[in-house]
Amino acid sequence: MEAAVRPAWIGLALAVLVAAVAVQPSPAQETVRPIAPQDRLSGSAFMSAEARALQADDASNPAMLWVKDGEDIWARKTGVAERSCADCHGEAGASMKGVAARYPAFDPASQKPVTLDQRINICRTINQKAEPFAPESQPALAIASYVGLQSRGMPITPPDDKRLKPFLEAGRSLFGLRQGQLNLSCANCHDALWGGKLGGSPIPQAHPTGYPIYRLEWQGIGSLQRRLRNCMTGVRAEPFAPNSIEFTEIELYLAERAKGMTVETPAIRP
Amino acid sequence: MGRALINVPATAKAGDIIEIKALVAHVMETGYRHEVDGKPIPRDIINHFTCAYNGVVVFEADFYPAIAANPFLSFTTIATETGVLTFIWTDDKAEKQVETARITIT
Amino acid sequence: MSSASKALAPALLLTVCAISQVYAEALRPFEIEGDAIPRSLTGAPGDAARGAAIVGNRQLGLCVLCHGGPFAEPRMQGNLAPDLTGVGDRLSAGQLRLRMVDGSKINQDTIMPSYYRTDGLERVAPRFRDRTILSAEEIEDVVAYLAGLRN
Amino acid sequence: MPSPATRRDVLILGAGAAGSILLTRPSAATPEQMREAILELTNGAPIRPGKVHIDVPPLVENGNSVPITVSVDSPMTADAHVTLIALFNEKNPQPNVGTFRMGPRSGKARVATRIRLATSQQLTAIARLNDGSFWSDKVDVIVTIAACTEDS
Repeated sequence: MEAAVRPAWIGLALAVLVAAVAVQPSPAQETVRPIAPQDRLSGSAFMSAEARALQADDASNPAMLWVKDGEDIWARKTGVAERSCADCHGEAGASMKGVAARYPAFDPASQKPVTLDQRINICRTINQKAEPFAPESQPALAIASYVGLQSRGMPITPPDDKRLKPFLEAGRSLFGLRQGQLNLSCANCHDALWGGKLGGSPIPQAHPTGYPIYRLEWQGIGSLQRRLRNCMTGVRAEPFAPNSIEFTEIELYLAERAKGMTVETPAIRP
Repeated sequence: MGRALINVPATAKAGDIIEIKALVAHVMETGYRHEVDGKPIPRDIINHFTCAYNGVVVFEADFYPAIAANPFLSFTTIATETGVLTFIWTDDKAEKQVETARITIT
Repeated sequence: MSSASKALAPALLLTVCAISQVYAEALRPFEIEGDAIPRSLTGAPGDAARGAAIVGNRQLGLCVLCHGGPFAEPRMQGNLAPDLTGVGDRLSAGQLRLRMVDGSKINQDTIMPSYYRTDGLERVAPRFRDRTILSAEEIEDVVAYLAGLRN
Repeated sequence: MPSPATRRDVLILGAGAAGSILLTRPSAATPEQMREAILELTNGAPIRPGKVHIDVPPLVENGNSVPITVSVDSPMTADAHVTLIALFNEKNPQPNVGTFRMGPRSGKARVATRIRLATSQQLTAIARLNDGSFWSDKVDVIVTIAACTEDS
């Protein structure tokens, strides 16, 4: 991007022969202005009418295949405890209503925020005495889709929990941190340039309204962390580890940023 | 094979044209892709689909690798009598997935 | 569910070889004068035809992800950065060179990656660490091509 | 074949399938191969333009899953109906996309599915009627490439 030359800088540069090794700008923690609440748009607003139609019709939305698997997992007894999700939580339609809209949430045991996926695994480990689901595994995505569906149409409601505050702020910083060989932050694209075209594709605002999503690119369903990993590898950064605290912090900030927006799970995205 | 989702109206009047939607979980591996080490990934697609209405085939499809993963079909049939619609997907390994849906004629 | 979704764990450990080459060579010294690097990084002029190919390659030059211009497939060009049509009328070779080498020298808030810089970057993926986006030769090729884009 | 990523020279991506996958540019079908595949269906009978209608977005954001509906003007009676609709493409690795058989019990000559398009290209749909005649429609589709693909 070209920009106006700064006169003061020119004078300095003229005087100095700069060797490449001396070129040393500090990594920028940018102050890109966040999107005003009334200007926020779901990723579905940026996709084609066909993709929106696919999301709107449960009979043709392929993500519903995972939701149905999740429904089975909910009812199936498992683990040493021989207990199903339903044995404790009853009807998901009642007990899980609004739950996905409130994650990540603070976990008192670990004194850290946990994502919904992590919460499900904590439940499996402690209450069902079963092995946790592997990140991005079919059952992990299936149960997350099923639980997520129970919040469809509800507003994203991050918990008002003081203990989350430092993690939320860390997530905000990460969102603004320029990363990777291409030296771009999340905010560079998704706060400052949303609606613009990157290689012909519109840049959405990056609101986590529909996860897990069925991405046409993936030809399958995937988690928010998988999508974040895509972005990080896209700017040639080293992605955070699955279930790392950094990813949870970013998820926390994204939830706060999307507060009040409507849950669409399971969404379709290109 | 995978899970299937069938959408058929539970009831219809005789003579109604009803829309049927059928979605099945399948990777639809094309046979044109390779692992990083160059090893080809063998083709694994659903190659055939039939829909029978009380035993009579009313719709049939041949799929090629250009059909998207998790194949979707929407087609129509005339509601004639109360009974069962049977859906059969057959893949390259000759495995069959069979699903049924009841329809009541009012 | 099909095998499509069973084995994603290995998919998370992907490596990429979309880039034709990566460069770990030592950076060549260069001189900034004003808002330009007047002299070729290699000491030789670049090849405009090769430069055109680099600009048009979404994985190598990356240019068309953000810039439009007189390139193939207009529908797949970005619009996040100035259109490069006729850029040779507006900027000299030296100005183009500095904007490619390290545009942050001109505007520290620019979103344009620095194509010939390896320091001051965060969390660079291991296979790109200490490597520039393009080699000195490739930058000269692109400069030669862009400088020739006249209205 | 299926991914628009095959437009690139060499690229690795997860593609939602198992493990790391190398996508190289496979040899694409050609318009000539498409003509041969159509000839196989028609056995040389003439194909007339008309009656058939392809409904597909002219510009698709991802070639992995392109919704398409093919319908044919036909009363779908015992005397006059469509027996088959076949869909062809000219630039995927093979020219056939899908073949759909129907009859008077279908009520309507209409089928919808989702297909893969390796690149921008022309699609041809051919309908065979019970009187042995063939009718067709053609449509051009532009496939854009997602900028942020898995690990690209």
